[in-house]
Amino acid sequence: MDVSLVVSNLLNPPVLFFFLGMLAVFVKSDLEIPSPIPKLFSLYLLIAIGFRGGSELVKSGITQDVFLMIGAAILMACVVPLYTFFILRIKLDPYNAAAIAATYGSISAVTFITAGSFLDQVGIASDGYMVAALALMESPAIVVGLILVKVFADNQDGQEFDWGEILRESFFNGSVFLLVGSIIIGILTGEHGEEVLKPFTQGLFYGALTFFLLDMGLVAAQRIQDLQKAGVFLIAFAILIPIFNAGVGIAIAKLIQMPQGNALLFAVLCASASYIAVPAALRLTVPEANPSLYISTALAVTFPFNILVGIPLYLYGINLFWS
Amino acid sequence: MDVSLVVSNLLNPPVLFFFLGMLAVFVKSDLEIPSPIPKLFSLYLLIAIGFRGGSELVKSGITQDVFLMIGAAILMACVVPLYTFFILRIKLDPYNAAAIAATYGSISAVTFITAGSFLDQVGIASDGYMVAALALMESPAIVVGLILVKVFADNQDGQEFDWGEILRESFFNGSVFLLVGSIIIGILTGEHGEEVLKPFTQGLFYGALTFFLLDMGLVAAQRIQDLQKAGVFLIAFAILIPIFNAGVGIAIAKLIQMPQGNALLFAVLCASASYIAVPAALRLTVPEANPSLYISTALAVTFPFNILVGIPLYLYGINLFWS
Amino acid sequence: MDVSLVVSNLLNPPVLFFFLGMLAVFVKSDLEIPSPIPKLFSLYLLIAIGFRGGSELVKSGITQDVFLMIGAAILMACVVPLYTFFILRIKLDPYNAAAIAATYGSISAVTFITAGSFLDQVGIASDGYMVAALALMESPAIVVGLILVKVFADNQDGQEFDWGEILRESFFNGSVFLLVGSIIIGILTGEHGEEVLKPFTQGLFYGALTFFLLDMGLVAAQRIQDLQKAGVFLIAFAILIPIFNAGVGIAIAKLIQMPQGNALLFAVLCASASYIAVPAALRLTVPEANPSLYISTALAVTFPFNILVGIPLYLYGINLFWS
Amino acid sequence: MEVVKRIEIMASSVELNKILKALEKSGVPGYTVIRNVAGRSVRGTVSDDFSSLDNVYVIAFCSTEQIDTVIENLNPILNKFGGVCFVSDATQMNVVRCVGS
Amino acid sequence: MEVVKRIEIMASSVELNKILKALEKSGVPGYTVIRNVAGRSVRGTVSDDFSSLDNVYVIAFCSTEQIDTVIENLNPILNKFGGVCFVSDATQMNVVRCVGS
Amino acid sequence: MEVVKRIEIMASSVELNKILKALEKSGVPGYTVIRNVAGRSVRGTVSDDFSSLDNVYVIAFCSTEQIDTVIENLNPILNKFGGVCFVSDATQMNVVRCVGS
Ligand SMILES: Nc1ncnc2c1ncn2[C@@H]1O[C@H](COP(=O)(O)O)[C@@H](O)[C@H]1O
Ligand SMILES: Nc1ncnc2c1ncn2[C@@H]1O[C@H](COP(=O)(O)O)[C@@H](O)[C@H]1O
Ligand SMILES: Nc1ncnc2c1ncn2[C@@H]1O[C@H](COP(=O)(O)O)[C@@H](O)[C@H]1O
Ligand code: NA
Ligand code: NA
Ligand code: NA
Repeated sequence: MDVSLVVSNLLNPPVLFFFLGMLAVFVKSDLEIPSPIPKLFSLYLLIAIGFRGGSELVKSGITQDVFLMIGAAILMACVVPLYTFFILRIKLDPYNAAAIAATYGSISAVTFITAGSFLDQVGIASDGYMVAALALMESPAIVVGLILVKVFADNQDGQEFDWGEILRESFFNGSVFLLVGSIIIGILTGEHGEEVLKPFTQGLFYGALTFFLLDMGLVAAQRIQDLQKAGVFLIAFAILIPIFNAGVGIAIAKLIQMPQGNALLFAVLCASASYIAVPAALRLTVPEANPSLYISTALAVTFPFNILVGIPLYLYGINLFWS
Repeated sequence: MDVSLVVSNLLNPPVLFFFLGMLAVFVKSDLEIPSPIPKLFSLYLLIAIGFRGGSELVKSGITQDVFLMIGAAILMACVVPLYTFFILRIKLDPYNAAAIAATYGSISAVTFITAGSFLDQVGIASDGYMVAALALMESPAIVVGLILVKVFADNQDGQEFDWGEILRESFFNGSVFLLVGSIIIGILTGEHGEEVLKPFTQGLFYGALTFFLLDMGLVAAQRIQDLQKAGVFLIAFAILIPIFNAGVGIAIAKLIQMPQGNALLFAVLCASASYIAVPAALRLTVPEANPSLYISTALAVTFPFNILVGIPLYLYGINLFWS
Repeated sequence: MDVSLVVSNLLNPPVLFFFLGMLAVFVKSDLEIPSPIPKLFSLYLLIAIGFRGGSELVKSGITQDVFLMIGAAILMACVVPLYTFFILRIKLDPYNAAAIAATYGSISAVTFITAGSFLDQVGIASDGYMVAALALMESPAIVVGLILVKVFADNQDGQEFDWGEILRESFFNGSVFLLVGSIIIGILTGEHGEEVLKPFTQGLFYGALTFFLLDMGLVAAQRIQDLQKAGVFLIAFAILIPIFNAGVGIAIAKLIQMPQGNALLFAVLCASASYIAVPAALRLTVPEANPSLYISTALAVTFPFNILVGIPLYLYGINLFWS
Repeated sequence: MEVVKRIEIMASSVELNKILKALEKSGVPGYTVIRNVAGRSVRGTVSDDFSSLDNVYVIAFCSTEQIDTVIENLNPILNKFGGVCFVSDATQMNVVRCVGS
Repeated sequence: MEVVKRIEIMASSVELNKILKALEKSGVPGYTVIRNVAGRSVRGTVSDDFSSLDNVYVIAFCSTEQIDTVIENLNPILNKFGGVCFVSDATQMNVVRCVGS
Repeated sequence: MEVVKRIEIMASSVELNKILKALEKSGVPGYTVIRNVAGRSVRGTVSDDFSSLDNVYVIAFCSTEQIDTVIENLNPILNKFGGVCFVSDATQMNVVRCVGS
């Protein structure tokens, strides 16, 4: 694997600040980013990425490429939780298996954004419309996960899901709603809107990402102690499945002839797992599953793995295939 | 009415984010902007608008136009609560009538700022010194409102107002103080200061407005359920009085020959109602009035009405008169 | 003393906002900047100043000048608490004397940043690597202060310090850790990193400083009432010792031939006292000392004194010596 | 001074809506909600890092007669989604409000 | 362990200064203030949207003798501006502080 | 409904780690932490301006048997670094959790 890719990835300020955050926890520094500051930056990132994606969707138009990409995105969001569920059933009860499967079927916006900043760094272009895949891949996995629970868990108390609530939690949760809303506003306001918000959505972008990754480093490192409960099986899962999912994503990307930059973003979406929106929805809909399992694997293993190793690794794979 | 004006207003990102916030509440999304993030943006907007206003006041100097504008502003701030009080007395007791009258006599800084961004959008110039009117129109209505209470409410418990406290609440409340302070600092530091703070006060301006309006949308929509208590009379009041006040403002603006951009800003100040500073002061000084009446009319009816319909409507009126 | 220097310093927006904050407390305005907004800006300032310092250290390289400067910084950080301790012992018990000595041996990052903005204003260059002195001077004074307690206080309960905890509190406390981390990241990512974060770390810099000083004004003014407890001796100390320390700093700067801009920054580091990191560490390590003494002198006397009078005064002294 | 019961609930913030609905259904005359609290139970630390998963602390004072209904309504929620509930005694200061209502 | 009274006050944040002054006038040995709490009473929800209108939650422990004075001083404020006050029993852990004072 | 003890601690936030360790050592089944509280004791106002120096408010419910151990473990901390601790009576609602653990 090309060492220069790893180095390029590492010498990105946001990624280094992620490390710094982890280090702060390991050396027991009292550094902290009190809430709701991280929430401010996560709202900002969703607005900025959505709005820019919308503006660029207007420029590119809804071409055949966009359609193919959207199809691929929805396919992967539905299929990933299915096969991961059966892998997880080897060791876990249906509730926890379905919850973790949903987590890995969904995506992490910050991993996506970090991959975008990595592409900037190494000078590979990508299309703004890829943000549509980000928006489309967040929710379906929750619904698939719940169907898995319904089918495979013996419903002791004979309770029915409140599907209205579930669909609302899946498709109208804060992050999905804000991201989709920002995309639409980006489309509606077009070039003029882009102009007006440029210093905000573009100027501050890497700064906000830096701040947010610093906090993610703190949080991920704090979660590491939860990994004892997860055990070796889950930790291996949390590293190997992203690589596998990225591989499937890359194969599909090759099939529908995505350009390399887009292929990396798509692979990263497949490889990443949700640690905000999906866990919040699962707490309410699958209370039988243990949150520390699905949050700590997604946050303390898969997220750092993707940020530090996964992104350059997937690009290395793409470079091999595409050349 | 010119459709293109309405469309221009709507296709402004901040206005669309206001809508998005309202929509989030209607579809029961869990999107929220936790406090004190909205407070951060409201402090920012006051500093930025005040500071820019001060810088531009230095450039324009205190001309006769500025003097006339200031006179008009103070006049409207004192007269509006008087006539609205008597209209409100048709249905309400003196306490609530005076409180609502004070709310409508005062102004909403965010409505003013949104009108400014609308003028940018449609390419009409306005003078930075109009921010002085913003600063001067916030407080007098509170004092007028309290005088109305004193004169018209039978003071059962024979208590006296603590006028020291009232004047402090009116003229030194956080928003007035910060706005006036920023104007003065803008004047004192002049061009050099403007240069130094430019990326902050100008670059981020629309972004902060966007964020703040998103939150305002959430809050306004949450307040809509309070409107039941307000009843049809108050809801009609909250739409018709702004139009009437804007009309009076436009007439005065024509009289003293304000340019069109300034006239719109002045009309918007007359039409808008306070939902932060004045309610806070009224809670302490007229505790007999029901906060949900004066807050929800100002916030859930008048504010959205002005943002969505009022601003282009008033400009349409101005265009008619001025041409 | 050159009046134009004082005026230049005063007409700096951040300094004027500090005044505005103090004024808000004096006129009993309800203006407040709710936590954790000030924390957001203090984290930002540490990241921005550290990152820029690191980028510039790469450009300048570790020259002999840098080495001399670092030596001078560590020397002053160790010596200042020693002599101030004996001065303070005239009136105070060993615990309070050591705590205050540690406070004055350490530094205030915001005073340093304000001095930097003053140099910008008057057009005098300074080297980015001076931020290394900032980072190095924060911690040693805490350790020196604790050694003073150990040697001079009769240890009634025969307890031993937990040196592990003390060193962690000193060298890994949040501000030191983030500042040093940001410097290192600045060094590692070099020019590319600087480019990417420029709109964030440079564009927003003065705005964030403005906001933070507004809050500092509020806080400092609130602390003024604590000064009664401090008494005349401590208040005189809090004004005279900074001047003396700055004098020593200027002499050393002259000796090692620092350029004027760097000399001012160094003098300001010597003159300033810590009101965040050191007090937090002292609360745990010298609980016998009274926090309101060491916080209020550093925050309500020395900080405003340096911001308003000290910075131009020290530059005046430097101009005398260097010309 | 009237004798009342003090109900304290600590739970994950995702349950807040359900808890408040249960309280309202039980007819409690009011409640106070503190957000962003951190906590730990035998079941593990809930850190206050991600606002969607932190805890809330709800306090409600109600009459002694209402307490059984309240517990009945809260029980299924806390059983299903986690959280704890404690009850203690208090007296209420009589207030004759003149404030707008 | 000393027997004390626990006073809890929930009210609009605009009243905070008045409440604290009343507590200090009554000679309570200390108090704790939690800001930014949301709440609801029969009189309507106070959402935590605008910091100038949200609620505060004040806790003060005082001696049993002081409680009447405290209530006397709080009464006019809560009557006029709204808010509720509850009293309960507690015991205080004896602390002999060495901390700087 | 089980009889339990309610422990409330108000102290400077720098002590939080030590307090929580003492609680865990004493075997309390859980605790809740509210940060960013302001407070005042006879020793002076602690304003909530600098997050490193503001107060925390910790609530823990434990069994009546544990209370002595808890106080024993808290005593040296509060004596050295300041802070107050109050104990009162409460009953716990029985919860049979199905939630993931
Ligand atoms: N004994 C206790 N005392 C105080 N708070 C508790 C106690 N047990 C649980 N909690 C709080 O309730 C939350 C949820 O508890 P659980 O559902 O048991 O995880 C915890 O995170 C704590 O904040
Ligand atoms: N029974 C209650 N239990 C807990 N909190 C209450 C209760 N009643 C009122 N409150 C709190 O006190 C605030 C003010 O009450 P009020 O003045 O009655 O509107 C409410 O917003 C609640 O936060
Ligand atoms: N009597 C009291 N009632 C409520 N809170 C108190 C009381 N005494 C002290 N506190 C809280 O405990 C904190 C620390 O107390 P101290 O260590 O005595 O300064 C204070 O800042 C208050 O928040
Ligand atoms: Na995925
Ligand atoms: Na008005
Ligand atoms: Na110093």
